[in-house]
Amino acid sequence: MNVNTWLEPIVFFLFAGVVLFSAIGIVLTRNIVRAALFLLGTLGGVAGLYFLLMANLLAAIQLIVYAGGTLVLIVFGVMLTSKSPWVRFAPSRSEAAAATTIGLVLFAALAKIVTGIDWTVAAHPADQPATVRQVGNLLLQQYLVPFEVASVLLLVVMIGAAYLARPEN
Amino acid sequence: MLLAIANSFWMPDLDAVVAIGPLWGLAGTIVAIVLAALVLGRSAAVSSVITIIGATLTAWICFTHAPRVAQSAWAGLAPAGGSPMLLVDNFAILFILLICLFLACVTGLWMIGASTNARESAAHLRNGPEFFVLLVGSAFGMALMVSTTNLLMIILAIEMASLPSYAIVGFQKRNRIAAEASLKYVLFGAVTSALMAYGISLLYGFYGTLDVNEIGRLVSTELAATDTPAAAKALISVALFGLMAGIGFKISAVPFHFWCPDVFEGASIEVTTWLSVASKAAGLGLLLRIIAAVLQPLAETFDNPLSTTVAMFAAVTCTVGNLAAFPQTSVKRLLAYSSIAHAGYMLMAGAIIWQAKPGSDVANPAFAALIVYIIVYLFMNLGAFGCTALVYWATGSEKIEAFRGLGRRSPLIAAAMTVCLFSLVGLPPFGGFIAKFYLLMALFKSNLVWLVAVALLNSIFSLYFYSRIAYAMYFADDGKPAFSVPAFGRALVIAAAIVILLTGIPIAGGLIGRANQFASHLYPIAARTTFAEPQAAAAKDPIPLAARSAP
Amino acid sequence: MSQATIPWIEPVPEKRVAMRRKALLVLFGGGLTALIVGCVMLGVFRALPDQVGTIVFILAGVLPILGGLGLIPLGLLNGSVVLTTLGFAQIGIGALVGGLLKATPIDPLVVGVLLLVIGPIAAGLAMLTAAGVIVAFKQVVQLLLMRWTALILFCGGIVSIILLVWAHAFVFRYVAQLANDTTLNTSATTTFGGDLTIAELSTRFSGNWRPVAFVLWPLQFGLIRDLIAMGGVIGFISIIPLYTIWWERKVAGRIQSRLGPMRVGGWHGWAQSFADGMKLICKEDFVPPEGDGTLFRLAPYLAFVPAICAFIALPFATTYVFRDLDVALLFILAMLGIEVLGVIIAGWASNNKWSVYGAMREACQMVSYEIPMGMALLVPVMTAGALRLTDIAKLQQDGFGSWLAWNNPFCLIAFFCYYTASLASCKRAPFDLPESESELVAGFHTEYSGFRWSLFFFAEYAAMFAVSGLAVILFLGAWYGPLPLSWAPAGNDIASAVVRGLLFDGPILFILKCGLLLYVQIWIRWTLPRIRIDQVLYACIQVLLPLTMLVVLGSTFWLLFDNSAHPAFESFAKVVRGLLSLVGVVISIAIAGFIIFGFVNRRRLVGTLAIEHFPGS
Amino acid sequence: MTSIGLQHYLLLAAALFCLGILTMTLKRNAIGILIGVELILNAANLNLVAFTRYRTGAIDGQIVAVFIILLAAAEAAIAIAIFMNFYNSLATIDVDRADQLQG
Repeated sequence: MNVNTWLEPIVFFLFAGVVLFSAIGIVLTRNIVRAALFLLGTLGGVAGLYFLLMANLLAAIQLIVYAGGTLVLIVFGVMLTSKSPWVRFAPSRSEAAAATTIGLVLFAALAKIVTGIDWTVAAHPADQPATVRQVGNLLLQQYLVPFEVASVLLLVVMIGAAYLARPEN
Repeated sequence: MLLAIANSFWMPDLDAVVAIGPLWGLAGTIVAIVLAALVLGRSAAVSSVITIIGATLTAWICFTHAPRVAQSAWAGLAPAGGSPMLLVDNFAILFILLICLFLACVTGLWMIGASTNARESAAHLRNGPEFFVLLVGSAFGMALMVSTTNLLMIILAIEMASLPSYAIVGFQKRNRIAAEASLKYVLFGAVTSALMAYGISLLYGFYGTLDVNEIGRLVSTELAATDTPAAAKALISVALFGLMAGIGFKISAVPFHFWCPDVFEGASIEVTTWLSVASKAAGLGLLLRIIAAVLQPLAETFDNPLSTTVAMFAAVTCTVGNLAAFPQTSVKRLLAYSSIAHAGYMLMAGAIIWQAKPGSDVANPAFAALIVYIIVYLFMNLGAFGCTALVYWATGSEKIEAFRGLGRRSPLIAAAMTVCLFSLVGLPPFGGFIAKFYLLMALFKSNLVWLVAVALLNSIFSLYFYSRIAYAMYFADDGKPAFSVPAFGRALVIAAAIVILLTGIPIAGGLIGRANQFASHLYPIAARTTFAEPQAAAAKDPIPLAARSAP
Repeated sequence: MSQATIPWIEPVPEKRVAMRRKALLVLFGGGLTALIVGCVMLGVFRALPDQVGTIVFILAGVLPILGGLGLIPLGLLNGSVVLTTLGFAQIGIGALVGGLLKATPIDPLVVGVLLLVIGPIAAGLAMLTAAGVIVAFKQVVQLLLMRWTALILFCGGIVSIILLVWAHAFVFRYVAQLANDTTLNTSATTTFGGDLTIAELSTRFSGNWRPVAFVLWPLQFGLIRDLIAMGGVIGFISIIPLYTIWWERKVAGRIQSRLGPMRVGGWHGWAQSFADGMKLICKEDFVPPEGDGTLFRLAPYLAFVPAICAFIALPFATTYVFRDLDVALLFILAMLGIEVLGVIIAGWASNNKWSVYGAMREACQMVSYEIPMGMALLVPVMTAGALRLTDIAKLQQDGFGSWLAWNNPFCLIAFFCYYTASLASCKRAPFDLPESESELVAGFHTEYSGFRWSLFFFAEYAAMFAVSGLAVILFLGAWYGPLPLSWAPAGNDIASAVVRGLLFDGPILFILKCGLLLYVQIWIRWTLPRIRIDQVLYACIQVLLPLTMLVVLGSTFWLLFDNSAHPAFESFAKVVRGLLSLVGVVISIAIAGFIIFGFVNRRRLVGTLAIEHFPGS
Repeated sequence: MTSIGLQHYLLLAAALFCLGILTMTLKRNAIGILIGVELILNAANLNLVAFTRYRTGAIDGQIVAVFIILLAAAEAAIAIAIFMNFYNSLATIDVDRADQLQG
């Protein structure tokens, strides 16, 4: 895949715009369903950035697990736990102002740190997307232990969540 | 024949698979509970028995492993050409042993609760298999926490320990307080784990590796070479703050402690007992591993600000825990704050940055002291919570008023409770004293005198609220009738009290000796990180891993 | 007669007249403005010196993008296709201009003429045409509804899309060749060959062919090719539902012993869907006043856009694919999974009890059926060892016997499981609980009308086609015919190409196979009764899930012992495979027996009343 | 036009992180807080993948990202089960209403 030098910025800013727009939307909206919907924008935009970062498999996983699974779960949770669609909540002015200040300061600090470091490139930027086979081999060899632990984790979580969500008979 | 098939694929080294035996024990217990529930039907009795058997079996595996591991250079699982994922050395084995022992004790406590027909245990009885799968699942996570130095495994292990814990806190579904406790727990846990993920991503990016030992080496070479720019230092601080948020959440160190009292009060008492000890022990084990890997190499090269930071955290945690315990009327909540305070004491050990001379067999005194402390703390808390549980099941209340006249109504329980309480304060004839003594000695040796003063002052504070319970038991009789408790329960708390008495003086010397031995296994980690490459897979590995170089 | 008292019914004729006036104003005004801008630009570019030209050029790159970014949400929220398309077009133009800036060796004046002059003029003409259609709406409708028009449109549409795709494939291949051509002076720093410049390209063409270079130049960039190809996709997706709906109504009619649509458009109601479409566009655009208006307007697009996106990665033949992703399978599944969000949001935003029930059911159903669906797809994926659909297809080019459905004894069961689960994930009967009209009025789309309502159907039929396409590629020999590809005539002449395309390899075979599976879906819908929601979930979790797990396990072991690298235990492997075959055959026979049992006992199972009118009873 | 490098991605991730923190502090609905957590996890993943492409060259960052996606799913499952449990007893998931336990 030849992501061209001049096309890459355009696509990056497009996706970054989507991500930031929806993330700001999440913060500003007072309707929780809309917040969940904005989260779809963020997840989709991040998936797009993964494609740009040569992580095709990860992008697909992000879409299928995050956007298709976790997000549906969250929306489902919203619907089950709110009495009306108008689940609104308004933080007070002072709270909002304080939080925004903290957020801005935090971002300024992080931005200064991140841009202050000379990120020397240790290896060539990967020009080829990581193939499914590469990721699969790594998962089943070097990362076999986390892989197996994750399976136990999912089993336990499934049992726990199913128990908690089940109606008491 | 099957071997021939196996050879055609990449398989992990058989020795390495055996080396992580204790973890197999716990994972196998989970599977056994699920299978038993599927085959034999959902029976709480069967799953609790399987849990006890599994915990005992795992403890036995630990015992058999310990001498073998002591001989080999290191034991664990380091996959093809990569950093070690699991590091089951004697340090890990000790912690897994403690966790398994405690798991068996908590299961015993659960059985007693179930036999007393308390209202809250009904849900536990009906849904026994789920409860024990979650309990053993969190134990598995804690075992993983103490046996890894890989950032990915750290986050996985913490989640493995946390996610089932959230569920067992809210296990009684009709109980509003339990629901609220689990809500707070899960929200707090999710936030801290997210912070940790962000911190880990920065660490990975900055050092280009996921292995904490490797990071430690890079840190020391980097510091030896030049001054790091301010931005890099800030980045590392942010990253470490994220990482510490995750670990601090598990040990309820102060800025991350808000969940602790609420969760301990809302959860049923077995769960509280479990979380108060096991989760903290595992968190401290992980913290020690990270400190050993990252900070030890720095001990002599520069005056470590991180040591001061950890010391400040420890002092604040300790003081906040003790001060907040003052006005409490619920014993459960009081013990929750006490556990925060004790986390503070134990965190003090993390402030001791100490470097052994190469080749010497002397262990880090901090680690030895901490190991002793955790062992004693386990029994103190088991005893204290066990007594509270027995009183709660008998009287239906966990307020201090319920303890009034306990000295008359149930003298044995009162005696055991007294032993545990004074041991928690750290008074001389009990194990708590020995533990605190070694800790303070270690602090003193490392020139952290102010921390010693803080610890002593705190112990004096804590005497007040612990003795409030003792006072209620012996001097504030309100004439309620005596009650009897299940024999097994009595045996459990008395056994805990006896262990505390034993560790007090009689076997203290032996204990610190063993602890030194274990600690020395943790220590020379830099020497052991030069692993022999696992030969089987290195050749077959089709992926040329790009050479990583230090920034 | 008094004024209607229902509050949300507006005085329709006035509103429509106002809307029409507004649309005409926008279109005529915009078209004329664009024409004038184009002409002025022509003059400007002739007169200006280079420097100023470049500045104008930069502005021309940035402004359309900004405008487009504003227009798209506006268009989406107002349900206006024109605005949306305009927005996309602007972004495309802006990107093109911005990109051309970086291509230093070309003369900005030339490109400026190309884009800033030709672009506005073309846009102006398009807008004027649209305005003309609105003015002469009745005549256009009459033209569309004339005898044979629909048939011609259908055939013409399909053929032209195939031709278009073929032309794209051809041009793209040619451009790729050029980009890798070492005789050209492209910079050879990357493995892909350098970026082509117009100057280099025009050395390839001489005389009157030189303008071709300008057309080919933007095509070397993957994203531009995708933008163009998306046009083809959207065209295809708009044609498929129109005729599938007609076909479904005909089949339903036959199954219910009636004729189905017969009147509109001549032969057997060919143009029925066009008439329906006209009706839908003219309907009142209703938004429930107590609902969440924004989300209500957004939801149909949330369902429709992922369905289109699935086609980005769905190959129609080896070269007939818009983006040959290496994770194509996962991508398509993800897109089909995201579609559910549109349905949920639609139900939620309607603020209607039935809609919310429908949405909840959809969420349950989709989330549970994704698991057996994905697991069943693991079987061909394991066999092929790839997620790239073209790689999986390549395994099946040796004729009927090499199709993956009978690659091992478990594949056919996996196909059965996948097909069942895909019915549920497309909300098709007998799993159409989210919109079951006998219980929930119309489920999640109760409150929808007009164009938005039709978008849900476009999405549904596109998803039906996509899942059928996956089934065809993964199990039924993809775009290869039942005869081995090696028998195909190899010549380059038209005749052998036609024979090859019709019998051995190509998108026509693929579309035919998909059509067959679509027909089966329709057939099942009109013959099987709808099942209850608890039965739906039971069927997934207690039946399909264990079955697919068994199938995946069996298939794994089959592949494990398919390894002929160990002659030492050849006989052992044979025994194991024999046993596995036995298991597979027994399960297949059990499934077949189950179906036959159901058919034999249909009277008892379904109830008597329906059976009296059952064909063949 | 500038060429896109590591810092662009890191800045974007930092912004996402801060917005996640803001979401968590400003939302009173438990699911809102969970959404904030998802934002931070996405920021972490974006960092990891960007580092993988531009800095380390090995793809283990991507693997970590895969695991974090998995953890996010598991966490959301448990969290939403707990929220529903809470909702069953208090008919709300407003975290300000979780005030039974104090002291």
